[in-house]
Amino acid sequence: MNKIVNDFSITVGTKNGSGSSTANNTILRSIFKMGIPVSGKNLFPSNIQGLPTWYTIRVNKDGFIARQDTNDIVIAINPDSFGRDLASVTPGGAFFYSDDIKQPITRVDVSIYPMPIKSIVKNDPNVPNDFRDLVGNMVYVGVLAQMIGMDMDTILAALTFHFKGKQKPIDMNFNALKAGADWAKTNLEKKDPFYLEPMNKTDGLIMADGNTAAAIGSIFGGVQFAGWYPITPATSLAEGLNDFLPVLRKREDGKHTYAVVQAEDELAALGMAIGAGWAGLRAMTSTSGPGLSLMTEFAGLGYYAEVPVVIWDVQRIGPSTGLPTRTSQGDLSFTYFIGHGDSHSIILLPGDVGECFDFGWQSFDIAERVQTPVFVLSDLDMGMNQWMSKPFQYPEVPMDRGKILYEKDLEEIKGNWGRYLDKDGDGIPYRTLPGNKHPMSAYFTRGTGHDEYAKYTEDSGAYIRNMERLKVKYYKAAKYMPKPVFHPVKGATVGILAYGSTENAILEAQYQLGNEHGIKADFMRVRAIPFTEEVTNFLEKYDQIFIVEMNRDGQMHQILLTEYPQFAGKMKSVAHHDGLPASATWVREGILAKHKAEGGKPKAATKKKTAAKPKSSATAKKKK
Amino acid sequence: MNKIVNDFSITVGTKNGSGSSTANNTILRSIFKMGIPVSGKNLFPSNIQGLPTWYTIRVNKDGFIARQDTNDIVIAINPDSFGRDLASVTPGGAFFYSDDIKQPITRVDVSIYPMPIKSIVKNDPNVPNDFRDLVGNMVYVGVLAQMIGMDMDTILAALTFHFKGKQKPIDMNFNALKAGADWAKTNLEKKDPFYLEPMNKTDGLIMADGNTAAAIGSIFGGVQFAGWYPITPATSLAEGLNDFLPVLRKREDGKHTYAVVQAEDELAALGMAIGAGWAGLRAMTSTSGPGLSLMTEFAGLGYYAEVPVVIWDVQRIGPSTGLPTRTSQGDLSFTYFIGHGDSHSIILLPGDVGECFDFGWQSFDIAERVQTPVFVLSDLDMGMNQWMSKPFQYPEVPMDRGKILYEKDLEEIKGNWGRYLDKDGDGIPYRTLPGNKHPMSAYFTRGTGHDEYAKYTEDSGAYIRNMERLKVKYYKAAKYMPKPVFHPVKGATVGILAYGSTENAILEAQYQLGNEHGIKADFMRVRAIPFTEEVTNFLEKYDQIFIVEMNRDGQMHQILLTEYPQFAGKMKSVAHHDGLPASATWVREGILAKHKAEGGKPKAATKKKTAAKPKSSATAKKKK
Amino acid sequence: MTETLPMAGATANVNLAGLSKNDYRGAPSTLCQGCGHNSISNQIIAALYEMNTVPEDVMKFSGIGCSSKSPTYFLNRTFGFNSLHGRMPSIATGALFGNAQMKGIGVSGDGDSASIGMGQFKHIMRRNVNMVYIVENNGVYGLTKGQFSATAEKGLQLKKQGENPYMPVDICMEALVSNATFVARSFAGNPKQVKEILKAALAHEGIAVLDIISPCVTFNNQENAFHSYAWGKDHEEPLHEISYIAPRSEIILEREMEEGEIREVDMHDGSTIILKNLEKGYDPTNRYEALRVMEEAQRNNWLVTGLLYINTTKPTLTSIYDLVETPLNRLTEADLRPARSAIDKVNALMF
Amino acid sequence: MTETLPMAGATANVNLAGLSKNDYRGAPSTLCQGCGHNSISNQIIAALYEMNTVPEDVMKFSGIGCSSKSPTYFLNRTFGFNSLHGRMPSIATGALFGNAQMKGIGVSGDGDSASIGMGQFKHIMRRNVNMVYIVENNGVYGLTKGQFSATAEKGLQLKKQGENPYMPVDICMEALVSNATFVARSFAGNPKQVKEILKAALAHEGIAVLDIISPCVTFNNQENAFHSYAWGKDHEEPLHEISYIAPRSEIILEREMEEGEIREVDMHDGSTIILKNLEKGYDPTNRYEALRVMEEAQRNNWLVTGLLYINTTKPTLTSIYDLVETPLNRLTEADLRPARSAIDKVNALMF
Ligand SMILES: Cc1ncc(C[n+]2csc(CCOP(=O)(O)OP(=O)(O)O)c2C)c(N)n1
Ligand SMILES: Cc1ncc(C[n+]2csc(CCOP(=O)(O)OP(=O)(O)O)c2C)c(N)n1
Ligand code: SF4
Ligand code: SF4
Ligand SMILES: [Mg+2]
Ligand SMILES: [Mg+2]
Repeated sequence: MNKIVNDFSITVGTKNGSGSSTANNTILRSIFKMGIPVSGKNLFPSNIQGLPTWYTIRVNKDGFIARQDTNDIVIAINPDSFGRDLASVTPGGAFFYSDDIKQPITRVDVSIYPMPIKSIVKNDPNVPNDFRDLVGNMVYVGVLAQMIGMDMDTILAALTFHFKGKQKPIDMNFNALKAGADWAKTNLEKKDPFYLEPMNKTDGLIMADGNTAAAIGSIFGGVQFAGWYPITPATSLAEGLNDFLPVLRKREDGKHTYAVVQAEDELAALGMAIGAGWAGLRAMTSTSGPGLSLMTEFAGLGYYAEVPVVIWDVQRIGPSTGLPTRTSQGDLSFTYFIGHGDSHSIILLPGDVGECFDFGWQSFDIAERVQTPVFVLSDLDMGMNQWMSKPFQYPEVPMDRGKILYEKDLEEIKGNWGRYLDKDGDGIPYRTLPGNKHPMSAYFTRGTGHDEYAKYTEDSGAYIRNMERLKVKYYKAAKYMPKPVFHPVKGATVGILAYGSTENAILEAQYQLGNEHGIKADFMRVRAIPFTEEVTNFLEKYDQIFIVEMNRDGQMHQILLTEYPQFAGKMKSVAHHDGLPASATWVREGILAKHKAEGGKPKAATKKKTAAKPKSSATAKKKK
Repeated sequence: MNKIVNDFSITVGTKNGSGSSTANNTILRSIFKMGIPVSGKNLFPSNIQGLPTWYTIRVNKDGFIARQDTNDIVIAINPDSFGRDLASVTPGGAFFYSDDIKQPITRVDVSIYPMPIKSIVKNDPNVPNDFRDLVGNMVYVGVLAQMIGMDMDTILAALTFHFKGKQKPIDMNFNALKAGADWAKTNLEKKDPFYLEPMNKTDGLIMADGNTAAAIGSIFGGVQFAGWYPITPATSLAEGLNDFLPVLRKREDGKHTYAVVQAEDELAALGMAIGAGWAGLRAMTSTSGPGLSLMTEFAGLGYYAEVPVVIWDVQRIGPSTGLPTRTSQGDLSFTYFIGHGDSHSIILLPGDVGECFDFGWQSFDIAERVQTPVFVLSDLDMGMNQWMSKPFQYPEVPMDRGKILYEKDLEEIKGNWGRYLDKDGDGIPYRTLPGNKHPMSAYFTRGTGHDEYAKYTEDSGAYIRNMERLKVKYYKAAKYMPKPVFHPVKGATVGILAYGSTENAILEAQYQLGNEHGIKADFMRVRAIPFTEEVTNFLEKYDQIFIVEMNRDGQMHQILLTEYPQFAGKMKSVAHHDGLPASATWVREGILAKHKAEGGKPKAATKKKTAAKPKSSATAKKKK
Repeated sequence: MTETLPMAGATANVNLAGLSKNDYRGAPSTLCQGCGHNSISNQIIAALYEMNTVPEDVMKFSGIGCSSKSPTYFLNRTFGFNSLHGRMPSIATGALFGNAQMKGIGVSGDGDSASIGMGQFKHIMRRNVNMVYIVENNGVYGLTKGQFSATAEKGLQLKKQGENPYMPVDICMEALVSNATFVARSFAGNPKQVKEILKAALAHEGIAVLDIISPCVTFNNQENAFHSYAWGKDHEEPLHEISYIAPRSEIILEREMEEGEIREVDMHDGSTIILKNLEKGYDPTNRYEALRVMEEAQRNNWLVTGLLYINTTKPTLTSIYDLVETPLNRLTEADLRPARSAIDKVNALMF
Repeated sequence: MTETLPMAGATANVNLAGLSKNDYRGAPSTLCQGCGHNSISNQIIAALYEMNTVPEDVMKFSGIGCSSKSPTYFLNRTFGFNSLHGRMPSIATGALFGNAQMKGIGVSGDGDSASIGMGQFKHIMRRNVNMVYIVENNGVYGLTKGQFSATAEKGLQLKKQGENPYMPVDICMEALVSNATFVARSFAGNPKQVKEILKAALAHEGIAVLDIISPCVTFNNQENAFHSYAWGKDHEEPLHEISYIAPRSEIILEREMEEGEIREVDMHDGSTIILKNLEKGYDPTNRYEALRVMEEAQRNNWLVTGLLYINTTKPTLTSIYDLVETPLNRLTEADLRPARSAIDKVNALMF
């Protein structure tokens, strides 16, 4: 049997609320610390305790760390999902299970490893009764570690990090883990082909989740006000602010330069943030779909009254309450058209954890520069899962507070200004902030019709002028948007356009399409709407562009159609909506299907792998 | 000077809350009763008392009754708008004003008629002090009547109708009117060319506003529950229900078959309607933009849980609060994409008051048949202004309650059903209603993920199946949609596609383009989304199609681009957003501009009018 | 002796409606072990069973939250609507017009009703909709993992949330001020009282608000959750990846409470609730008295339980509308569409 | 004698802030002649003038409605935000973080606060935001032409609306139950009292709720509006095209009220309001007393005016957050962006 080294997936099936996340994170982190590209995805139910939950890890030496559809190694701890879990192992794979589950083993094509978790824990006198289940999870980590060659030192490092150096829990957990490893060493015979071997491909990288990254990025952006309301999967973003603000914005005098307010609902959350943004604070809110729907009216006010505010939407799947713990890119067209009447939204589309950090601070610059709500669309996969990432980069540009007139500015121009006058021809007017002592500084903000001086008016001409200026402002704001990321390949004849968390899956699919199907595709990951000229040029260039996204209706495709009718004929929608983090399989198959439908003739899959592989995004970025 | 007969516009400038609407309606109705095609548009401020307000009447023998941009006759009663009003008269036009306004008359190119309104009223001993302003309005009606030849009998008929036959107010108002007429007869010399002459072009027609029509149509549709919250310009729709339900659904036993509930806000209004729709009632709500924005989350629930409900959006202009008393077609793309996640809305687009009635009842049939929220997008112009219309037509088809299983049905199939099973392949499942006594009838409705049996699930497969079925359902529902209205002309080479209240303006523009600019255009008025095959065929047919609408962003154009990318190249957006009812001028100029931009060469305007004029919509319909 | 025996055979297990307790059950609960909400579900099942209610004569409603999930776990044979967060009241209001003879049972949470749902909660009281409105009150957002709700007491400390600086919303006072016609408070750990109050509430015509304190054993457990293990504190998690739940037993009073009795109950988090039953002479028809008692309870930090207020004179919403006998959702075209002749009448009204 | 003369010249017309009354005015009102809201605007102008407040030290807020338009008609030199219907509280809450030294003045309507805005209204009370929250309470929706608001009294009859079947929302009771720290009621027709209460409210640190009965002369005028003309009734309009408004004078008490006094006031619609001033000995620091008085007033249909409750011990929202001295909106990058070194620290925390 050929060894398969650093190229497989592991899935652990447990019960929600059973405390397995420490165990699973330990696996993930240990592999990461072994220098091997890795990702972990938590597939959990919308429930607190007792329902099946899975954690799936992808190990890939080439840096392809999108979720893998197939499970090479499965660890089954939950009797309720045992059958499903066993069935899910790929032929030739490995199946570990807790031996107190007495259910038939129906597979002969996989390596079966029963684990006496309960008895190992019971035999440890240091584990109190209440903690047996919890610590029991460490036993399977130990068994797995032994069987695939996880390094004990990196495991200890992972646990030490996890428990912030607190010795008691570290010891208790590590002991259980070692007991598992020892037991396996003595009792199990390796029958499967999966091995880990140390590499150096994660050197200099960090591991973080997007919500934490977004929170920290926002702090480096100088966030001063956040109004929020709990909702999965956005909650940890606001909680991240609560965690890190006291650390990163600690002052000698113990006073605070910020306020995070848990509002009574999402209407109030955005309302407060708009109030704060209007008053000159860097203000934000974070939510997910249902909350975003509730923010609709306020979003329209923000657009029309031109109030800077940042709105994070950590997307989950579904219309209505949907599946609160599944990922998606399904809020795009809604966000783009949010609010009754004519309106346009600025949308940022981070593609990984590092960009969650970057857009955390950039979004404030854009919101204040353009004086409008900025929506940042992340998703559950990016927001809640741990991703490898280049380290967060300190903002290399100073804060851009946009066009604000203070007392001295007003004195200079003798108080002669109009809140909605387009002085500079870029559609962006000047604003003043409450507390400005200049007697001409004040104006009355409203969501009703107003003229250049913020006075109430129902005049048609004033209405049209204002709305046309807002349109000019929107399209001219493209210059402040993050540029798309371009992943070219040699000899590309078609294009792939995508956004957000699908990048890893698309890079892998791009590689497969090129090397196994003869379809050479350049890949552009769009990072903002309004679109920048790079997007126009990209669409111009190819005869076929596949617009790849995680939703039913091909929402980016829809928006591109409205903005680029001239390219309508060659843009093909590849959309998928299973709620799971993107995998290369559906991207590849989706593109192949559309390519074929268009009469494209992919080459027969070639088995030979070419030497020059594109680097995966995370590892590639490190070098920059 | 040539007489101009039955082809001019009249604008009255008064103060809001001064009671001039009785007077203006009397003018409108009298002209209507003289058999001359006429329309009246109220251009009023978002205020209760004291601000300038205008009422503009278009008289046109050919039935072109869209709002006219120019004012042939102006009546100025309000000192605050006197200057503006005087300036607005077309050269050669007529200017009547209340002679207590002492402001300079700066025009020599118009006929000037001062009217001693105050003194005439003061001299009438029958008018109590408090009523002088009110009744004074009748004096200008009398003066105008005398000067342009309004028929006194039809005026009396109009007043009798207005005051429901109550003699005192009829007499008081008619006396004032006659006093005005008498004074004018004695004291004014006719200098302007405008005359009315009786015709028979309004025989058999009625006059009504769209909100009342919608309310009455809903009653003929069997409405049982309406939840609503006051908002201009939708309020009178719900109030119409309150007015007409007791009349039209009166029962011997005095009991009620319906409930109209004023909710605490729009969230609750739609929530209640969805509750009622779910429980098997014909349920509706009515609102305008800001209310619609607040309904977003519930709209998504309605879509995903498949609850029949009708939502009227009487559109006003603007994002946010905007201009509450100005009209627009600006909520289209928002409604289409309403709610986070993937979703599709069924949208009905009535084009006139008669269709407000028709869609009033048809919307319930569609909502129950398709089991989904149905949005009906009217607008302020249609909803609140009086329009000529063919009489309301009794529904010629029985109610379609859609797929409901009662006790006996469940017995037949032995309780073997699933709420979300697609038995018929049309994507539409069967539903049961609370109160059904069959023990297998109950199900638990939810906005969370559910399987075919309405059970909670987070399974990807079930999620995708459900969402794909919803998509099938949506597109197959096209067959229940009202077909577009087609206005062809001979030898057309281009198409005009529009919707809603712009029809009159477009018919006039269509005529002008054909006869004065040599651009022969067929005109299709779309009445629903999802689009029916007639729309596809129409788009297929021409090299250029102008999509005409009253908003900034060309929202119908946007939607058509997403649905018909294959026609992207030939669809041209003609959009306008001044908040006023559509006029032929902007339609024509908009199309000419786009046509030119595309290299079209319109013929020089020909002055000669052709004999065969297309009938305007209202008069044309009468004959059907 | 034979006369005193229960009826023989299967009938022994059915109620007067001919139904067994199973006919009142729902799907197995997916809530945490020991969650107060489960205990309330059980009492709903028991109360309806004992009242011989036919499940098809009831509609059940909820918003979103752990509490709002619970209608899945009772009354399988009852139509139900698990609606949106905070929006149960409007859904129920509309739905109950469908058949005014049916009774509504709604289950909401403190976050669902007192935070996001405050507006709808207050307005359904005013309308006196004919339903039992249960707030399963645990002071936290269970389903989103333990943030403060608006009923959290001032000074409460929660993991990751810090200290709550606001005064709690008092569900009963809110209901009373909004002129609810039946207001009661109970404690999930006192199942007997919960059941009895439920029965009274079900019998009441109009809105019956039950504020039932229902401990969240998972997220209101910060302080002393691990207090028997010295290293418990060490186990705290900074990066919120863990949600460890020690299996817990439901908090149940060992002995039913007498009228007027005061008793202390230890919670899993180490805190103590002071339960106080209403006095014997207490007159629940006096709104002023009810306000007094609640104000007093708030000042003394007592959890006063029992029926606080009842008013049986106010009409329910559907009766205000004076509806036909036949349930509205059984009416047919003949009832609903005006006769053909009406169209001319209408056109005549149009000028 | 010369000593007692006022200062000579222009200074006679300015206050201690050196400002004239004009500096406190706004645009001309576009509300109806006689509308109670105008009279309140005038008292806001007068109160601030007399308190020597600098207009730039205040922020003004409103929702949507006739009442919510009124901030346009006072304090031209003050930053203001005319927000969304029912959403003034959240806007104000966020905005006042911008500069915690500034005072908020919010004007809302009964529809704005008690109907659509109930949730936000209740929650801003809990948070004790530092602002004066005025509800210009007329029992109707003025701007949308006369529908019932949630504060309309039970049994009120309005043109086209029929009879209101619900109990009114009592703004003061709601505020009190939500632990507002300053609760007062007044009557627009009693400008002296309005002004004095406004001054007290402006001086209060925290949320000060003023429920000011402010007659809508246009839409609360159904019954006897035309009562001096026999044919008045005939004039009613079925097709709602007309909105005729008889010019009306503001309703103003001729004489200030003594403490404890009861007085009847005739309204334009022919109805009568019974005004009752609080007793001399009334203790507004006793929340329980306040509840009692309000319950009593509700039972007797009295409009009790005066300062009902005050609590000066509770911290305001911004003080709970313990902010730096400098207004937050004057902080610069140096205050807001962590130092470059912090990034390594953060990355280290990330594993
Ligand atoms: C509009 C919206 N916002 C937020 C959420 C997320 N959410 C789900 S349950 C919940 C709180 C539930 O708390 P509570 O009502 O007290 O119920 P419990 O879980 O404590 O029983 C929240 C905020 C949501 N589902 N919808
Ligand atoms: C979301 C939304 N719904 C409805 C409206 C329409 N609207 C404007 S003002 C108003 C009622 C105002 O009543 P109130 O607050 O009592 O003020 P008043 O005019 O009586 O002073 C309504 C319903 C709106 N602007 N926004
Ligand atoms: S998290 Fe709390 S409220 Fe939710 S099920 Fe568990 S114990 Fe109950
Ligand atoms: S309608 Fe009523 S509330 Fe509005 S301005 Fe007129 S009197 Fe005042
Ligand atoms: Mg709770
Ligand atoms: Mg009001």
